[in-house]
Amino acid sequence: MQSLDYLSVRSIEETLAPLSNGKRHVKILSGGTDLLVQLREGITQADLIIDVKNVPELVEVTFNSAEGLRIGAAAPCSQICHNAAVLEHYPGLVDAFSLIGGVQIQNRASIGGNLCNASPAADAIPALIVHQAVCVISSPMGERRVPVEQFCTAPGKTVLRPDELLVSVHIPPPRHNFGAHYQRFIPRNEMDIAVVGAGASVTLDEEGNTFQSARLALAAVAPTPLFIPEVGEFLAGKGVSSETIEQAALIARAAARPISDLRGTAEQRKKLSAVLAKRTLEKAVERARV
Amino acid sequence: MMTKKLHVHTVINGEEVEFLCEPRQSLLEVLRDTLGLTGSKEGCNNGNCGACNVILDGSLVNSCLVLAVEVEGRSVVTIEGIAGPEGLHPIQQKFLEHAALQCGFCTPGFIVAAKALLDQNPNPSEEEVRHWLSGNLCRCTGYDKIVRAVLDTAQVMALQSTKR
Amino acid sequence: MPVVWIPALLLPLSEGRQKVNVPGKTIRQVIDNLEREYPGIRQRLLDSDRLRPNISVVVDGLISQEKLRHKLEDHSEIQFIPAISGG
Amino acid sequence: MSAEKTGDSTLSKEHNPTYQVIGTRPIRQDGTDKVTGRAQFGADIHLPGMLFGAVLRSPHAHARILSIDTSQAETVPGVRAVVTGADLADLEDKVTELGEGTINLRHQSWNTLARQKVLYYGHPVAAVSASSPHIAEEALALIEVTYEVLEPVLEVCAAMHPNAPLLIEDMYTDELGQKSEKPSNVAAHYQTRIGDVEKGFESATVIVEKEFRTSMVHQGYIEPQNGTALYNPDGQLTIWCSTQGSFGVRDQVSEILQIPVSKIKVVPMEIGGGFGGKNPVYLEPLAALLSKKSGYQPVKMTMSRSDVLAATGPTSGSYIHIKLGADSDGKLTAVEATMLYEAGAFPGSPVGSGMGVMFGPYKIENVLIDGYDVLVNKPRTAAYRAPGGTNAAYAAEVMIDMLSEKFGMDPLEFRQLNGVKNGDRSTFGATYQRIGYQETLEAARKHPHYSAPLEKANSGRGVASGFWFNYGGKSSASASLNPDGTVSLIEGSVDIGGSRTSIAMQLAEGLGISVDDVRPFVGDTDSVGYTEGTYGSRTTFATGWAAYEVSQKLIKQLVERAAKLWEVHPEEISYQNGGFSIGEKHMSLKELAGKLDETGGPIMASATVRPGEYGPGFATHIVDVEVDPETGKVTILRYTAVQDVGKAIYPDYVEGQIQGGVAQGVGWALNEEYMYDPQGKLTNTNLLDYRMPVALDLPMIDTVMVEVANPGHPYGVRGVGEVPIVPPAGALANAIYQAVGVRLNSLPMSPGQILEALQAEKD
Repeated sequence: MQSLDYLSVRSIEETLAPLSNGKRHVKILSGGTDLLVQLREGITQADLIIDVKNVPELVEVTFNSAEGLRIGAAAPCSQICHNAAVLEHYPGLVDAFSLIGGVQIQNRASIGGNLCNASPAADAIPALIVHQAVCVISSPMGERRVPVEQFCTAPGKTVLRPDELLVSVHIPPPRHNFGAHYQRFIPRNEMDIAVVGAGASVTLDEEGNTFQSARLALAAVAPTPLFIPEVGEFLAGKGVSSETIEQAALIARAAARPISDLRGTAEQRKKLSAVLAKRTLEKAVERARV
Repeated sequence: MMTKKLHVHTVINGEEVEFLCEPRQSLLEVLRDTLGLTGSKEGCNNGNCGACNVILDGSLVNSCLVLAVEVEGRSVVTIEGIAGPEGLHPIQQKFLEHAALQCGFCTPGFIVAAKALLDQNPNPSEEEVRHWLSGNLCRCTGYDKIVRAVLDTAQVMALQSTKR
Repeated sequence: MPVVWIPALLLPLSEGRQKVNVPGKTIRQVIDNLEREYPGIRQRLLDSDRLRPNISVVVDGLISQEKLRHKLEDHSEIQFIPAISGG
Repeated sequence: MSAEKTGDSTLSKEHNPTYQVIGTRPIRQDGTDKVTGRAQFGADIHLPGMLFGAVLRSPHAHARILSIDTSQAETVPGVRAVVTGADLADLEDKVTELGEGTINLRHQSWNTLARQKVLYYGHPVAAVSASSPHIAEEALALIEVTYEVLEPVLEVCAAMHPNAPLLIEDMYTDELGQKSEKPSNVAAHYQTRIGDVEKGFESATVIVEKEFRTSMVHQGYIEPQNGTALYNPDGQLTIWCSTQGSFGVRDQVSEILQIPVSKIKVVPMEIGGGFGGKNPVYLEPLAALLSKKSGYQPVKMTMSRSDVLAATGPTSGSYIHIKLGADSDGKLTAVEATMLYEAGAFPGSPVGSGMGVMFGPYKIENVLIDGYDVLVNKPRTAAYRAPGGTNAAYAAEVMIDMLSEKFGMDPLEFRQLNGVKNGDRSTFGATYQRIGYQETLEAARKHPHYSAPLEKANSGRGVASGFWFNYGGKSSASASLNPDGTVSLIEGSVDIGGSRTSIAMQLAEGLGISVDDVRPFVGDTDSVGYTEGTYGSRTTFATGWAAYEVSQKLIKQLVERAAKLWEVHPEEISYQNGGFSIGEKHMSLKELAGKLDETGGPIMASATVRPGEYGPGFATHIVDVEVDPETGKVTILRYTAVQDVGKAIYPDYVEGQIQGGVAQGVGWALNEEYMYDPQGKLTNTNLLDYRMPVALDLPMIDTVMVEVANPGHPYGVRGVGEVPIVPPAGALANAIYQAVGVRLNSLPMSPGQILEALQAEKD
């Protein structure tokens, strides 16, 4: 790893200053599970890394039924998964955050890191998309909000300007008859990057027989985690049946535009897009009904 | 080129420790090369094998993915801190009894990981043990005897705690 | 007298005979006698004065460690096979 | 055969003598150090004034080196020395037996540091020593190498094409001493011919034919290679490293650096797995060169994981074509096969042993097998557990399964019908003496696993067998009796998996004392007699035999001492279970040990052996799988491995060897593979994308140790380490076929492959 300086900060202001003065090549360090590996391999350069784990707003996970869930950008996966409110109201998020690496990685890797690393295969992002999550971004100019589905712009690229910091992610309060799920396909049973990942959320009518709305997003089938609104548009108002779900899965498959790489071929990913879309929708419906 | 070293004050295996390190040095590198705690092993240096596992403020981490400067004011437990003054920790004893090691290189990481598991979940199922240990690679044993050793440790420790 | 299985690649030298009886008290003597019968066979089996390192000689089912000096019984069976490496 | 349950493994044995120590499960003497982190592995060494070395590696798979400029690197503060190929002597083509197998010295030296050409991605080009590993790494970036990039040869069939680019321009194909007319990437052609295959196929009523491809895979030891060297101004060189064979390292370094062995001492540190991959040297000669050039200071070098994957190991990818026939009774009549093995950048693939392993368990009268050792622009292959066996047996066991299906026979019954017995001639020519293959088949058929119902949908059961030659080799040990009656044992075999104890147990059994009274120690090359490496499943067999010899020599001396004390003739004294007696008189070994001074001083004994009658090993595996037809994912539901172990000296670790071999075989079969881009760059150089099994990928692995004693060993030992990796791929392929009806003909049988096969089946 190239030589660099390290700064541990305690407030957002303290973090923004060096980001905005533009003098240094800065990287934000929370869990470091991607950053340190990339610095070592020379994929990423930095001459200053700012450790934000001691900034209270960045590590808090708070919930109230009016505003919903707020997750600090530096909060590690394990903290999110073990949060009582998340466990009770957002099992679909637990699905995703509990998949990111083994226990050792879970205890470090953060939601902000997963977003800012902007991997097409990121597990957390499709799950956040189907939960209509919004990124809260700070800069000396103030604060702006970006829906998660718009946060990543290309592999490794996001909407963040050099002077901006991802502070937190907000998820709307839980609704009635709402269910969400995320699952991925990997060759082993752990320690792999998704060949394809699929997140879905559905809201059903009181009887649980009709889709009022639905959202579906896929990982690893496009340059960025892929939100597929067509699936929701198709399902809205339709009756819940294996046929409609099959058809929705085919819409997802059609929207997927994967490449072949060392983790899977385009053809395999196309197939898996449909399979996982179907399975994750079924699970989401199951959850919406309880 | 070398940047100015930083002074870090931390607690390792219950002892206050101070050291100087470059920001780019990992906790693993400092444990092994600066502090002489070579029980933590480097198997991959990018978080995929678990041989460097340590417990940082109570949670299991790969010390290769922690910068040494990050442990300022925090507490680290390494494999050297698992056995107590009275002797081996039950997990270490069970690893021996079950022949849960062959070459022994991944063993410190597995023992630290298993300790962290049992601290958090004293009565894990086989599935839970296998899931927890999936961040640790062993190439010699096929995991069979390791999983048995961890399950047996849980039983023994449960008995001990009921006795007390 | 000892029986020698001629290595497949050397069959052209032995007029296609796979199995020949050759006198000899050691592998070296057997190879010398083979050479008399089938000129050219020795330099295919030996590298100067030793068995080629990528060949093993099997005597009565066991890979010989004495190689050329291996003492033979009257009805020993001899086979040449590619050298085996172990992991 | 009686069957006795031991833990979750079964031990089914023929009648054999009752032992006091052998067959028990003591705690290994080095165990406490290994569970507390105190054991000193190679990279744990720290010497005063120690420098750190790093290696610059080729970014190209095939290129000519036009120039290397190290001047900038040498000026970096903290850098102490830089070495390139120019610092190594150019050695002529000389094939010699080094470590295990044979090595061409010129190639060995070329692999250590590239000369003229680089032949694979990761090929060492230069090395640096510096005061910190980070400075060494920064210095590497300042070494300027200009390359003329050449077309890489990455596939074995392409490499054999007459117009293929040549890796080693002056290499000719060797056919048992005869060189080819033109240079070629084919290093050697081997052939096994028994009987008359044409007649054999004429008498066949059923003939199956199929081709198979397997990917290059790595041994995957968790400890990266490392080596530390101190070159003294007096010319004495000391090397500390993780190796399977300290004497092998001494021999190789001696040849590469042209230093007499008497000037080299190799100290084997604890080793974090080897599986064959830690027999060749990589860093040791570089560390020695750098130490000398750095003003005789110690230099430590360690590999990164990506270096390990790109430039050490691996074992051959292969192309295998088989034609196999059987007559109306289901008896195999003939086999014809072609095997192309990737050697990597330099000759030496295990195609020879692959030829022998492939149909090792079967009696076939007519055999024609051609094997080719082929260069490709990938790392030079090294031995990997039963070298060349797994891919060969995978192909063979699928063919056997196809035939047993065609005959409507139970696959184990089919194997019993065609399996080799004592006195049968093998398909590689040698005649089997006392072997236990049929016993493994019988035990497998009797095992509850084989009759258990398969409940799940898309699940299936497969079986496969495997063979390995095993090996004897040279081993030495010495022991001295302590005044308290305990014995200090020094042996030359590096301990990779409990062999200190399995060797000590044989000494203890011989002496009739407790294994706790034996302190085993692995000696360096100056403190113990020549001992070959821990490879070839030889350690417990051969070094254990040396320990047994030592025990007998000690007893002889002890009885003489007892005779002195009692003033009688040695012949009158009987020695049993660690005690001497004559009539009513009795004296324990411990008592006598306290009185050595009165009888002539200390006692020690040493022995060096080279046993020839190592018994071959056979195994039969049963596996149940579930296949997800929508994703192609294979889940292993149950696994049982049956193996003839001769005599299980230390059952805990025999089971461990079997379970570990199965796990590696499963990885090879399902997910492990080297992935190169079209330019020959290895793309999966980390343990995230080189997918070895994790704990969640495997079930418990049940073992059945069949004991058919090897008459060639005092305690009946057979090698056990290598056989268990041979059957898994075949067993899994056959289970997948039973589950979803597709026969996979390439490894790994990854989800993508299975999905494609299922699709092809549909179309």
